[in-house]
Amino acid sequence: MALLEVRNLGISFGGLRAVDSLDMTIDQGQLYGLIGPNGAGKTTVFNLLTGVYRPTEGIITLDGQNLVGKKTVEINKAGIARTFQNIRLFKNMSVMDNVKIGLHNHFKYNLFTGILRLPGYRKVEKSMDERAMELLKVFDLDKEAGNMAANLPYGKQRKLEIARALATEPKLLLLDEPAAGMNPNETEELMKTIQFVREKFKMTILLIEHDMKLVSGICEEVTVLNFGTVLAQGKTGDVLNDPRVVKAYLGE
Amino acid sequence: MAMLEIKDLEVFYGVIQAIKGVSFEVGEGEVIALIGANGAGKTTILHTITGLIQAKSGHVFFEGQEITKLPGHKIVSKGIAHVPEGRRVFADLTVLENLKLGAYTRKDKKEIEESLEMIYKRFPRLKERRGQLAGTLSGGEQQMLAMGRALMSRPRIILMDEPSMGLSPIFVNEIFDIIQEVSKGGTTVLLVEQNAKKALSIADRAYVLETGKITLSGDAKELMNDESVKKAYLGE
Amino acid sequence: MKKYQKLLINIGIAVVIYVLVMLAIQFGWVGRQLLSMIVPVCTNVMMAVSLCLIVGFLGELTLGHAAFMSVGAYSGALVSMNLPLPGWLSLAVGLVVGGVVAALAGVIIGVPVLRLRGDYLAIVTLGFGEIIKSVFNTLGITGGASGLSGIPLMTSYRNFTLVFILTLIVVVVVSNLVKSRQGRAICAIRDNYIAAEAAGIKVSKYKVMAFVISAFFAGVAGVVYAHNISILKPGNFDYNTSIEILVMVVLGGMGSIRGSIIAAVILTLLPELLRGVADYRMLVYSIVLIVMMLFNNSKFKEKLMARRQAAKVSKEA
Amino acid sequence: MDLVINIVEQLINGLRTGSIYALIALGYTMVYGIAKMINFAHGDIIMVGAYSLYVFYGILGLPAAVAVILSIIVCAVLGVVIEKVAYKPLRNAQPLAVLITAIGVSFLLQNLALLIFKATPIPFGSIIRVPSVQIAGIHISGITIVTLVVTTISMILLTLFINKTKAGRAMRAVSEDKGAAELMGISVNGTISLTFAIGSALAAVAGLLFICQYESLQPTLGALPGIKAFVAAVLGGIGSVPGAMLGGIVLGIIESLSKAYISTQLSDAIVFGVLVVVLLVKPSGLLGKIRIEKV
Amino acid sequence: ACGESAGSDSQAAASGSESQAGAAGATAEFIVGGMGPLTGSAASYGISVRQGIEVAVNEINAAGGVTAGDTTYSLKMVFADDEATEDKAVSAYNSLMDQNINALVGATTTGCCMAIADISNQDNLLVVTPSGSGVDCVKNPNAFRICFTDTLQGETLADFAVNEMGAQNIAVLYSNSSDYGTGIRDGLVSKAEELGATIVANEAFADADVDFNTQLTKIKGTNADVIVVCGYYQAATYITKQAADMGLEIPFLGSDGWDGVLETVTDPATVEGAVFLSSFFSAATDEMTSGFVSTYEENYGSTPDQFAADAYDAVYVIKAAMEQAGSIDSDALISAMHQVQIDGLTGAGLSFDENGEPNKDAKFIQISDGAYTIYGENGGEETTAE
Ligand SMILES: Nc1ncnc2c1ncn2[C@@H]1O[C@H](COP(=O)(O)OP(=O)(O)OP(=O)(O)O)[C@@H](O)[C@H]1O
Ligand SMILES: Nc1ncnc2c1ncn2[C@@H]1O[C@H](COP(=O)(O)OP(=O)(O)OP(=O)(O)O)[C@@H](O)[C@H]1O
Ligand SMILES: CC(C)C[C@H](N)C(=O)O
Ligand SMILES: [Mg+2]
Ligand SMILES: [Mg+2]
Repeated sequence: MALLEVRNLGISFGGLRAVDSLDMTIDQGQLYGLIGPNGAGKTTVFNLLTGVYRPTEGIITLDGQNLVGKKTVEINKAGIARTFQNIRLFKNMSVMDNVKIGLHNHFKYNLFTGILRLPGYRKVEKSMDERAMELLKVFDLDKEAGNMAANLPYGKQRKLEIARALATEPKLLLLDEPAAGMNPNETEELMKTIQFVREKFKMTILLIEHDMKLVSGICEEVTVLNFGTVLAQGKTGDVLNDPRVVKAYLGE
Repeated sequence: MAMLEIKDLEVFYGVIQAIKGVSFEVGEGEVIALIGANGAGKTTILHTITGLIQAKSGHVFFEGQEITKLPGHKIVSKGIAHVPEGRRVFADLTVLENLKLGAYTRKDKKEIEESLEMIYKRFPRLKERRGQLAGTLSGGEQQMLAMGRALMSRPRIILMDEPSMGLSPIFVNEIFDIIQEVSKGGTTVLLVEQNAKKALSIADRAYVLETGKITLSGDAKELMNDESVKKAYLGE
Repeated sequence: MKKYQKLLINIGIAVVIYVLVMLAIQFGWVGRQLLSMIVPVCTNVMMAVSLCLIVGFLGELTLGHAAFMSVGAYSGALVSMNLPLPGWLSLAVGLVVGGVVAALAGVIIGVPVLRLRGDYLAIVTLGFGEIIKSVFNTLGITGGASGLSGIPLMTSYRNFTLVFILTLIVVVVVSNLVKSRQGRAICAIRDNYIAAEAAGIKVSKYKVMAFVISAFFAGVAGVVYAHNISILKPGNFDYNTSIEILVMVVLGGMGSIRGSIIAAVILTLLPELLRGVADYRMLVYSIVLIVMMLFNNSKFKEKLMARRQAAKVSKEA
Repeated sequence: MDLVINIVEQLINGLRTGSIYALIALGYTMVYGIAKMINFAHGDIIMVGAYSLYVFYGILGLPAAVAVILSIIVCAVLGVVIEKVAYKPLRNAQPLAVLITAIGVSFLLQNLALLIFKATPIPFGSIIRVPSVQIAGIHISGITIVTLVVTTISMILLTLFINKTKAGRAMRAVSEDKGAAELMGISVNGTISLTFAIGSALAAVAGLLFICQYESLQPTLGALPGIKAFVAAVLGGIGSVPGAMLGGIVLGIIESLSKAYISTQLSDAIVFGVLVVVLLVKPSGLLGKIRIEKV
Repeated sequence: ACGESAGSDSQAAASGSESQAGAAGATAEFIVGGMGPLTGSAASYGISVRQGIEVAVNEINAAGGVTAGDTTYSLKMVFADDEATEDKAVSAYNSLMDQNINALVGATTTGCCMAIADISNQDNLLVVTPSGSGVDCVKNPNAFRICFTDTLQGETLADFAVNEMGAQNIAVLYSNSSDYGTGIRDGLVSKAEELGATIVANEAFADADVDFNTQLTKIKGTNADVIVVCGYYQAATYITKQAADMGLEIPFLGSDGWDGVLETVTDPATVEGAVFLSSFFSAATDEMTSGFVSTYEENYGSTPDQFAADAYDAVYVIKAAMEQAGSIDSDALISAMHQVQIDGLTGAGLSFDENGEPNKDAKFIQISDGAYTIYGENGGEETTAE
C-alpha cells in the first residue's frame, strides 16, 4: 500500500527549475533511494516534502493525507521526520536532550507541572529518559548521552540526527546523505543500523545517497533525478544498470 | 628536503588532546594521503598547518622555513592552499566573487583571468552559475567551487579535506582525475579522504591516523594491500 | 541520590543567604547604603534571570526588557495605590496585576518576535521600550513626566522576607522551566530552529511562551521596584536600563542562571562600592566592565577552567 | 499654498536631521556588515570627532582643513585601537560579549570626555561657511546641503568600495567566514582594522558636520544621534550601505512630520511605531536582503 | 535673626587654608551632605551644586566656622552622585547617612528629591534642596527649597508675558523630559488663559534634543507675540540659534533654566533681547555676587549658574539655622529654618514659609548688548526690587 504519493511535484527558484513534474510512490515499509547528480534537486525534494519549501505545483499525500501547504511542524506530526545534508543538531544541548526534543510531542505534561515539579514531571521525564536511552543504544550512542552534541565527531553526529528523527515516531523517515563523510567500514555499519531501524520500527525510509554500495545494498527501489526531472525509476538493480543513469550519474 | 614537514605536533581543544605528537612530511610533487576514521584528527592537522588552529607544541616547516606561529594569511600567501572540510564557500558572494577571492594573493590581472578560464573549463557548472550566490548552490556544486577557489591561488601545495564528500559517483571520479591533473601540473597534494581506496590509488605515499597518532605509513600501493588497512578503511 | 544532593545544596545556599541578610539587617552589620541596595539587588536578580530566559535560552536579543518592568511597575503601583484594600492585600493584587499586564505586553511583542530575528528583533524591542516610555510620559494616569509618586513603601529592605521569597520564586521557576520539556524546546529553537521545527516543535508557541513568562517576571520585578522607590518616572526605564540588565545576563555567561544572579549582584553593587572614587566612578565602572568581559573570554580564564576541569576529571577517575 | 510651503519646509527639516543620521548610520552599517557587531561606541566616536575639531581648531588654532584632517585621523586611529584592545580578544566569544564590551567602551569615552571637558556645553562656531539657498521662498541652510552632499558621496564611495574593489570583496569574505577568508590569504585582523578605521573616519565626519550644524559640544552629544542612527541603519536594512542612507533620511523625515503634524509629545512613539510596522512588513529593513537559509 | 550679609567676608575665602577652621575654642565638625548628578546627561547641574556648596563651605570655614550655642563647628562637605535617577538617589542618600551628615543640600533634581523625601523625613534630617522645583519636593516638614516652584514660575512668566510684554498670542516650547518643563508649562498655560491670552502653540521637546527646527517652523506659522521656552539653557542655546537661522523674529521669554545661556551660544546676537526669569544674576555688581563669581571662576574656570548660587545660599541658610537654633540637633535646626532670614545670592531677605517654600523676589533678566542685564534697567546697577 502506498504510504507516500507524490504527483507532478515542481518548484522553481527564480528562473531555475529545481524540481519538475516529479512522480514517486513509496510503499509502507519500503527502503527507497533518491539519487542523482549534484544539484539534481534531491535535497529540494526533501524540503518540499517537509514543508520547508512550498511547491509551485503538485500533490503530496502521506497515508492519503494532503501535505501541500502544511507547515513543517504539522508535517512532522503527520509522520515525516528527516535528517539534514548539513548536520543540524542542537549543538549546545546534550546528546540525550537532542533525542528528547524528538520525543517532545509524545511525552507530555503541562507547563505548571514542569515549573512546579509536580509528580507528573518526574514520571514523564523518567520514561522519556528511558525511551531516549533505548534509541541511543540502537545507534551506539548511549555512552555519549551526557556529552554536548557539538563535541561529537562527525559520524556520531549523523547518527544522532537519525536517532532524533526516529524519536518523533514518524511513518516516513527521510535521510539526506547519511553516509557522507564516513569511511567504508562506518558506512557498512550504518547500513546495518538503517536496516535494523527498518525492521525494529517498521519504518519506511527514503534516503538520498551518493554511496552506491549503500544504495545498492539496502534500497529496493530508487528514483534517479537529473536536472529536477526523473531520469529513471524502479528496482534498484535495473535502474543502476540503465545506461542513461550510468552516463549521467555513475560513470564508469 | 621535504616541502612540508610536520614535527612532533600536539594540538588541544581545551583539555582534550586531539593530536598526540604527529610527525610526517610531504615531498615536492608528491600526492600524500592522510586517512583515518571519524575524529582521528585529520582536519585538525590541516587546520594547524594553515594556522586556523594554534598547536600547543611541535613545528611545521614549509620549504625549510618554520611557519608554525605565522598567521593563516601569511602561510597561505607562501603558496599553500586549503580546501576546507565542509567547503566553507562564501555564501553571500557570487560564484565568480568566490573564485576571485581565491586569487586574492595574486596580482597579475591577466594571469588571474587565465586561471579563471582554466577553472571554468574544469568545472563548467561553475561557469554556468557564476552569478549565483554560492549559498544556494547544491552541496556538490559548492564542493566544486571550494576546489576551484583553492586552485585560483595557483598554490605550490594544496591541502584537501575530504573533497569527495557529498559528490555523485561520476563526480567523485572526476574530482580524483582533477586531483591527479593538479598534481601533474606540478602542485603538491596533501589529501585527507574517507574514500581511502580512491585516495590510496592516486597517492604516492600515505599515513594512517588513529586517535591523534600516526600508526602506519608508507607507499600507498603497499598500504592498499596491508591487511589491517584493508580491514579498517577499505571495507574489504 | 545525587539529584537530591544538588537540590539540598541549593536550598542550603538560599537559606544561608537569607539568614545572613536578615542578621545583617537586624544587627546593623552593614551601613545604610548597603541595606538600601538589598532590594535593588533582588529586583535586578529577577530582571536578569527573567531576561536570561529570552537571551540565554531562547537565544533572542532584546533591548526592551525594561519596558516590561515599567509596564509592571506602573500597573502594579496604580493598583496598590487605588485599591480600597488593606495594604498587604493590595500589594499582592498589585504584584499579580503587574505581572499579568507585563505578560500581556509580552504577547504584543510576541507578534514581531515571530517574524523577526536577531538584530531586527533587538531594534523592535528597543522601539517598543521607547514607545512605552513615550506613552507613559504623556498619559495623565501615570503622572506624565513628573512620574507617579506616593507609592507606598512596602517592599523596602525592612520587608526583605517578602522580596526574598519573590526573588526565589522567579529563580526557581525559571530554573525549573528550562529543565522541563518546554524549556528544552526553547533551547532547541535557540540552537537550530529549522531542525526544531522538523522535529515537531511549534517554534512560534515556545517563542511567545518564553517572552510572556519573561515579561511576567520582569513585571513582578517592576512592582517590587515601584514599592521600594515610591516614585516612578518613565525615563528610568529606557534602553539604558534594558542594556544594564542585558550586561548582567551576558556577563553571567548567557545560559547560566547562577551566572546571571552573580553578575546581577556584582553589577548592582559595583557602582555603589565605587562611590569612594567619586568623580572617577563611572570611568572605573566602565573599565571594570570591559576588563571583566575580556577576562571572561581570555586564554587565562580558559586555562584556569581547564585546570579545574582536569582536576575534576582526575578526581572522578 | 501655505500648507504646501509648510510641508516642504518640514520635509527639509527632516532632511537636515536625516542626513546626519544617514551619515552616522553609514559607519554603523559598515562596521556591522563586516565585523558583525553592533558597535555601540560608534556614537561616542562622533563625540570624539567633534571634540577633536574643537581642540585642533578652537584651542590650538590650526587651519580648518588641517584640523578637520587631524580629527578624522584621530577618530580612525581611535577606532582601530578600540578594536584591537576591546573587541579583538573577543573574536571567538559569543557575539553578545562584544556588544557588551562596546557598551563599556561607550561609557568609558563619555566619562573620559566628561572628566576632560566637563559637563557644561562648549560653544563652537561652524567652520563651514556655505551660504544658504532660497528656492521659491523656501530656505535651505548651507550646512544641510553640505551634509547631504557629503553623505551621498560617502554612500556612493562606500558602495563602490565594498562591491567593486578587492579590499571590499575581502571585507565581505571576512564578514562571512573568518577562517575561510584567512585561507584565501586575507589578513582578517588587517581587514577588520581597516573596517573600523573607515567606520570611525565616517563617524568623525559625522561629528564634524554635527557640531557645525548645532554649534555646541557636550560629552553626551553622540549618544542620541548614535542610537537614532542605529535605528536608521536597521530600518534601511542593516549591512546595506544604501539602506543606511535611506533609513537615515526616512527616519529624519518621519520624525519631522510626526512632530509637525501629529504630536511633539508622542513623536518618539510614532517614529518607533513606524519602524516596527515597516519591519513587520519587511522583516529585513527597507533595502536589506532576505537571506534564505538553504536547508 | 542674623541678617548680616553672608558673603561679605568672602574675599578669596575658598582658597583659604584649612588651618583656620580650628580657630575658635571648642570645635567640632558639622557635615553637610550634597547630592546631585555628577555623571550622565544631567551632570552639569550636580557639578554646579557641588561647586556652589564647596565655595560656601570653604568661605565659612575660612571665616572661623559656625558657632551654634557654645560650640564652633567647621563645615565639611560630602557629596554623592545620584545620576539624576531615583533609585541611585536612594543609595546615594544612604551612603551620605552612613557618613553621618548633619544636613543635606539636595537633591538637585525633583525626582531625586521625591525619592528621598519620605526616608529623610523618617530620619528627621534637615533637607534643603537648592534646585528641586517640583511642587512636592518640600511636602514633608523637614524639607525646604531655595528655588521657586515650577507652577509659581509658570504663573510669573505668564504674568510677565501678558502684562509686561503685552503678548496676546503665546507660543510655548517646553521640555517634557522632566516635570520641570511640564510643571512650568502647566502654570504658564493656565495663568495665561486666565489673563485672557491665547496659547497658539504648545510644543514639547526632550532635554537631549538638538534639533528644534520642526517646532520652530510650526511656531513660525502662527501669529505668536512671544515664545516662552520652559527648559534649560542647553536647549535654549539650540533653539535660539535655530530660530535666528530661520529668520524668526519673535521675542523669547525663558524660565530660570536659561541662566548660563550666554556662555554657551556661539553668537550672542542669537539671544539678544531675550528675557528670562532668574533669582541669580551673575553679572550683578554687588559685593556678594561679585565675590562669589570671582572665587568660583578662579576655582573652577567657569561662571557660576543659578544652581551653584542656589547651593551656596543653601549652605548659608543652614549656617543661619545652626546659629539660630544654637545647636545642631535636627529638630532644632528644622524649626529654626522658619525663623532664619539671610541675604543670599538669589535674593535678599530670603526666608521660608511654613511649607518650606522660599520668600524671595524674582528678577527678570534681559540679554542686551551681549550681556545679562536686569530687565528694564538696560545695563544699570542692580537694585533689588521689593
Ligand atoms: N533556495 C534556493 N535558491 C536558489 N537556488 C536553489 C535554492 N535551493 C536549491 N537551489 C538550486 O536548486 C538545485 C537543486 O539543489 P539541491 O540542493 O536540491 O541539489 P541536490 O540534488 O541535493 O544536490 P547534492 O547532491 O549536491 O546535495 C541546485 O542547482 C541549487 O543551486
Ligand atoms: N572545536 C572542537 N572542540 C572540541 N573538540 C573538537 C573540536 N574539533 C574537533 N574536536 C575533536 O578532536 C578530534 C579530532 O577531530 P577532527 O575534526 O580533526 O577529526 P577528523 O579526523 O577530521 O574527523 P572526520 O573524518 O570526522 O572529519 C575529535 O575527537 C573531535 O571530537
Ligand atoms: C537642577 C535642575 C535641573 C533641577 C530642576 N529644577 C528639577 O526640579 O528637576
Ligand atoms: Mg543535497
Ligand atoms: Mg575532518
